[in-house]
Amino acid sequence: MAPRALAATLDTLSTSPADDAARGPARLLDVYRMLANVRQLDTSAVAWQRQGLIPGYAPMLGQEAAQVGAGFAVDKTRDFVFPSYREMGVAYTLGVNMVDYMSTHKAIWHGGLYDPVASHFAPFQAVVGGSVLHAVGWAHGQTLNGASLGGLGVGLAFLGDGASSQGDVHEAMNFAAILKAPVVFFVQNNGWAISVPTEQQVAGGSVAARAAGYGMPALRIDGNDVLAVLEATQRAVAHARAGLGPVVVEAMTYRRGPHSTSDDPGRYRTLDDEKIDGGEDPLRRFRSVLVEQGVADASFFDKSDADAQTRADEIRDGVVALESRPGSEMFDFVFQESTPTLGAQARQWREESEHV
Amino acid sequence: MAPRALAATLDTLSTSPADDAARGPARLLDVYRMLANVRQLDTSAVAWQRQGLIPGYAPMLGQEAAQVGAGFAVDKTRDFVFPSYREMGVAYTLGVNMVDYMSTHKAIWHGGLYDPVASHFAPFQAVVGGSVLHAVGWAHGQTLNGASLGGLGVGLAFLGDGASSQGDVHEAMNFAAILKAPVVFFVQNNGWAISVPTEQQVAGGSVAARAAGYGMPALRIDGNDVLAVLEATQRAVAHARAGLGPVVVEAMTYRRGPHSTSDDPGRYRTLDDEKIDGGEDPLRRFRSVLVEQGVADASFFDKSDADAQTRADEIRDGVVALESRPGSEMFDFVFQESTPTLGAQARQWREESEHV
Amino acid sequence: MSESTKSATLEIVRETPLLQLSMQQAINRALGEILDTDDRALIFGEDVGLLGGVFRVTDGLQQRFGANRVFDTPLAESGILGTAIGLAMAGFHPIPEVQFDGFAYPAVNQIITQLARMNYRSRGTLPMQVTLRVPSFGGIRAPEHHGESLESLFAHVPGLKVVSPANPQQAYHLLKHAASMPDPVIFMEPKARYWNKAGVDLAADEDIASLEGSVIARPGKHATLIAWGAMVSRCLQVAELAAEDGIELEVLDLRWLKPIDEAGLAASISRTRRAVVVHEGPHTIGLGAEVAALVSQSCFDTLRAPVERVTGFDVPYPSGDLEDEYIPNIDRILFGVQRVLEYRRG
Amino acid sequence: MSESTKSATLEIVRETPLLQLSMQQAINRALGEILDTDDRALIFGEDVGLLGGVFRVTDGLQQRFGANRVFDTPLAESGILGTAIGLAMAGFHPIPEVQFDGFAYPAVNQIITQLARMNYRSRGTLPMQVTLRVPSFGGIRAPEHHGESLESLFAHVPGLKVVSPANPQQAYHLLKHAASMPDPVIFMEPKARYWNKAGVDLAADEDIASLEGSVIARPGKHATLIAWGAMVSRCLQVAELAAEDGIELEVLDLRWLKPIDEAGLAASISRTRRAVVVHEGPHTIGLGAEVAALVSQSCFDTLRAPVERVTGFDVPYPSGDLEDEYIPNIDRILFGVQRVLEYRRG
Ligand SMILES: Cc1ncc(C[n+]2csc(CCOP(=O)(O)OP(=O)(O)O)c2C)c(N)n1
Ligand SMILES: Cc1ncc(C[n+]2csc(CCOP(=O)(O)OP(=O)(O)O)c2C)c(N)n1
Ligand SMILES: [Mg+2]
Ligand SMILES: [Mg+2]
Repeated sequence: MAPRALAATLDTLSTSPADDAARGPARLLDVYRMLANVRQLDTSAVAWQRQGLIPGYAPMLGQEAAQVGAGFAVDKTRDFVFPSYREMGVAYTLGVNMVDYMSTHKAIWHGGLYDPVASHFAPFQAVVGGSVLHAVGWAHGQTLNGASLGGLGVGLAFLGDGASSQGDVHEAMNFAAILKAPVVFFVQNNGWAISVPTEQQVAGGSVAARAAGYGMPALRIDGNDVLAVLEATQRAVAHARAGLGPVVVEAMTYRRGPHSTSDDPGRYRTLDDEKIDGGEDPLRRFRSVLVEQGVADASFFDKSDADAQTRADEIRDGVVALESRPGSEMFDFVFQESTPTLGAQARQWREESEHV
Repeated sequence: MAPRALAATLDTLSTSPADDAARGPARLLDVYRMLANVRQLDTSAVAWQRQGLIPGYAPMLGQEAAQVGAGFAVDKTRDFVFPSYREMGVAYTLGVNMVDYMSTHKAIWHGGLYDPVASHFAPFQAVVGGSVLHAVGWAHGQTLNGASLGGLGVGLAFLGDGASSQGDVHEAMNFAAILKAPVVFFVQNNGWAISVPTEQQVAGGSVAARAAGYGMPALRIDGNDVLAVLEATQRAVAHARAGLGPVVVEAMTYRRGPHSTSDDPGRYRTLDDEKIDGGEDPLRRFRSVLVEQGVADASFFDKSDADAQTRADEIRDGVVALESRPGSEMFDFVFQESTPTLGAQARQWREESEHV
Repeated sequence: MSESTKSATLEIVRETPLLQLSMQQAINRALGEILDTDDRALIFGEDVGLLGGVFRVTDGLQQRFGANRVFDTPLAESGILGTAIGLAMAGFHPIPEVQFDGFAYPAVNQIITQLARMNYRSRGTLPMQVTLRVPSFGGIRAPEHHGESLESLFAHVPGLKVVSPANPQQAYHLLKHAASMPDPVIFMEPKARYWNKAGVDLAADEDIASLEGSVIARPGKHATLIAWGAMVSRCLQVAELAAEDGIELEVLDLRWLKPIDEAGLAASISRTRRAVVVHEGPHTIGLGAEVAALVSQSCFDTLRAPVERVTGFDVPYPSGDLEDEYIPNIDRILFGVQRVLEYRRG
Repeated sequence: MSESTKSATLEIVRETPLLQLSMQQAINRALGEILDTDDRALIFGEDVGLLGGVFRVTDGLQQRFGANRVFDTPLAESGILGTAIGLAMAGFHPIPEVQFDGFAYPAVNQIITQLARMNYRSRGTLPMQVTLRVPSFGGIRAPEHHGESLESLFAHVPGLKVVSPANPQQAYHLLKHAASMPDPVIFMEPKARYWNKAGVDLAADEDIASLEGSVIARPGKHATLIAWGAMVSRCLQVAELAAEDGIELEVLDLRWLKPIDEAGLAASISRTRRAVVVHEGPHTIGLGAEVAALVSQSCFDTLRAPVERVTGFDVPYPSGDLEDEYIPNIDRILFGVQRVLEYRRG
């Protein structure tokens, strides 16, 4: 499971001009701060579930580098992210309102309360592989709109190793390559789909390796090295932005926690497995880099971690304050233009349930 | 569109002991006879449609070498073929009752009247890509049964270049590779899916090239060279039979006729295109080989062609004689064990339609 | 719905000669106008480009509007629908085609879990103006899966609207209307009627209200036949025959299969007091069950006989040779009429 | 169906102590017995192996029967069903699991165009003994798509049989019965009831007839509540409450959603003369429409009020917080009962 850097057709991917800036010290500190925020919020959310504040949560412990690294490569003025259900770290990095994001885990609204259009972050979505094609369609729309100065908007589809087995993902890759759509398929290969390890899921062992079959470049990277992820995603985005077509990025990472708060990983893997397969904690790895490069010291980390705690507490307060949406919204959002049948049902619901 | 032989991972595929026998003169003559039969029946069926004897037909003109070659590689005592709707030549080669096969084109029974179990040839099936997974399941069943003397029964899934775009085909390849199921995915890449050319269909240009992504060997062959097809399919079958897992065979061929008798290819390709892209007629090619090798002469060809005509005429008589199935069969075959609702509907149908 | 009657009348009283178009031509014309007036509109699917679709419904559109606006996709229905959803998220107005009804099944996951819910999931911020054209129903002696009735499946799904035209005039106007709606609409084209010509008044669409709800295709007083798609003309034939025996059947063309025009149904049946619903799809949990349930409730006091359902049987759609045994034919509809007319309380 | 009453009675009169099992345990036990007695039986799906399924329904079975008989598949529902069909063609008896109802949609194409038609297409030579287990319905405050009601979709499809148990006793016996049938059966497990324990008589399955059709879960005379799955226990609660006011409600547990026990429905409602059908799925073209249509026809003369339908609304299944507003709750069912009891012909 040790992730190894594998650059399938790296050469075809131009280096983006942003790469150097990405490595500037200020940016590096931003990246760390975000990693700390995400780690803290993720840990907190698990605690909230234990405390009964939210009914469930899907932790992304261990995938912070993959998600934050990818998130930093997104231009949120013109790109659009199509997440699944475990992309809290991408959302955070993109600046999605995290109380509104967490509302879905509080069972308030399935898609989350945030505004996907303003956030450039599609609604939270639980059908595995379900949103990958949307990224392709959206991206093809950017091609049809024509490139503005600086290139095309890029659609980023986030999917897991498990999702790669879905027929929709194949259809998406084939459509994207045929349409030359500006899409990045960002695969977080975290070793598991609930209890099924990648070896029993991904024949051939690598999602990135499938890209060649569509004539598409791919990057397989160490998904726990946040700078490697950032750089690879930037290169992939730059490639797509330039109108050169889709790219697969497979970030090799590890789901260090349970699949969700109702999962019991002890049934299918041992703590020893987790320790060996998980490798070094991505935050600790990045901390070492920053220290080695002399960019940050203990006080910076302490401060960042404390700030992250503060932000998580603020988000917690927001989540606690979130009230159920009025039942009438069940009817309000079905259509843009409601129907007589639905109107009658809403009226009956009000009479019988709200007694009005 | 010129088909070129491309042996993706040919080396991993052992040569089957049958290869030499396949090249023995008697076998070669059998192969030609079958090509002639198939060509004649196909041409006849188009004529039947023009004469109003059958409402429609999907010609396989130009794909005779691919289908007969593949058919000759099947062991019909233990393998099982999963066709789509254009595999008349495979059916013929396997010894399926061709009147019963043609019944589906006469709109008598969707799946055909032949016995799929006895024929080792699954029912005629029109959902593009729909039967590919069945081959995988059936093949996995052979693994579960355990190899008998001589190895496993092999499932052969027949699909087109168009079908390769379906999500189901991806799921099938991934399942097969994960399960190491004894399946051969036999792709007839005939250049077209109705009006859509392969370039707009198969990103990357080759279905065989996708196999590597699943860790699966593949053979891409000249599908108009009947011996190349026979040999490649035999090798693929032998590989699967030996328990070494699935193989993709992509036979590059050309749909020389319309998609179906209601299609008008003039709308999307010119006669010149057809001439150039179609290449030399596969029957003529094989005839040259036989003549060069001194295996056959004009009288053999004349005799074979005349016999083929006789057989086609016999089949025609059979098809003419086919009567509609009684309407009661609509109800009889829904379930093995019918239901009260269905019984009541059948009774009402009899009263109102048969006036009994 | 009073508008319904009005629009039906319209066809009778107008004086300028009507354009004679087949439904296939009427739809083609409507699509051309939609592409002309709405530059966010895109048509795509299998073989809709150069070929003009296997039914020639998109004939000439790629030539006219270019391969950016009208394009062929790979052969993958889930891909077509999923791409349409993404395009709608990008602000486009996709008008995808599924080549035959039976090949909409591979797209059901995208239709139900994504297309129908995106507006809801996004709290109205990502509307799905997607007009999905599906050549539908049987009657053309086609291969398996080329003639199915998916209206029960579609119309059951919250978040979808479903409509089916019965004649070229309706096809032209309902498609333009459906395409103007900011919600996903499934437009079920009765392929058995593609080639029948009839008069079309291109200018009759000023009144949007006349495009909503059902219409009375033929007024009558002894019983109401409720139908949609290709069954409307069959019911009109039945009404013609019954009239020879002095039985005046009203034919209600439902048109919108979701939302269902409950008021229109109730209005007709409270007058005729007897109802027969006719459809091609399987009987159990067919749309006919909903119609029967609605009418049995809204006209409980006035109904003089149980609502009859003359439908396809609970069997897979049979091969061409048996299709006339499966699709409600004139005899079977007449038997249904007879049952409601002869019913006496026990 | 007289057997129904018999089996209901059985639970009351028997004397030996019953095993207390949850439905999840009862199904697990049935699966173990099926694997034990039928060596063609195979269980597969996502996470059914080592994990024992996300609901632990297959707990311990891989350990007991080995990874050839009980195995995890890649995450692809169409793949699971398509493979099941091929295995059935090879003579096996697949018992696949779809992890949650909302994830059956990707498999709909294989279910409708292949599983449901293979016996027909092959003229009975390729029977599809496939028992598809689908954890179904809502009520567990789950993420999106984890609580849906697909019975209307499944039961509409010719070639499928559909059954849903209401309690552990039924789950145990109906699953074994379904698995013994040579046709495809969709077994819809009401996940909200997985953890409720109740008495199970393992030996009560000698009489196959008692496993067919509906059962009267509680006899009554003023109106019949018709329900299935998790709604049966809710209706029993309602009946309990109504009894305090002297209203005796009969609760008919439909059990088989296809074929529907038309005779059982007619028998109950011709006695009570009033009917309320209760289900979680959306209203329009829900299974409730079929039940209402059937009853309105078969009991036309005896019905004293229109059949009421208390159902989910025509909206996408809402998030956990609103789920009690969506699923028929006791209040809404009581309103429905009130309407049928207070109805007076106008
Ligand atoms: C279509 C579909 N099938 C099944 C599920 C149930 N399910 C939820 S997450 C999951 C595993 C997903 O694995 P992967 O794609 O690797 O993502 P990860 O959970 O590792 O982030 C499964 C089976 C689902 N949500 N959608
Ligand atoms: C799922 C599905 N979608 C669409 C169709 C309509 N259709 C029938 S054949 C065909 C083209 C198939 O192309 P290919 O797989 O290359 O096979 P070929 O016809 O060339 O033999 C299409 C689109 C279908 N039968 N099934
Ligand atoms: Mg994973
Ligand atoms: Mg082809």
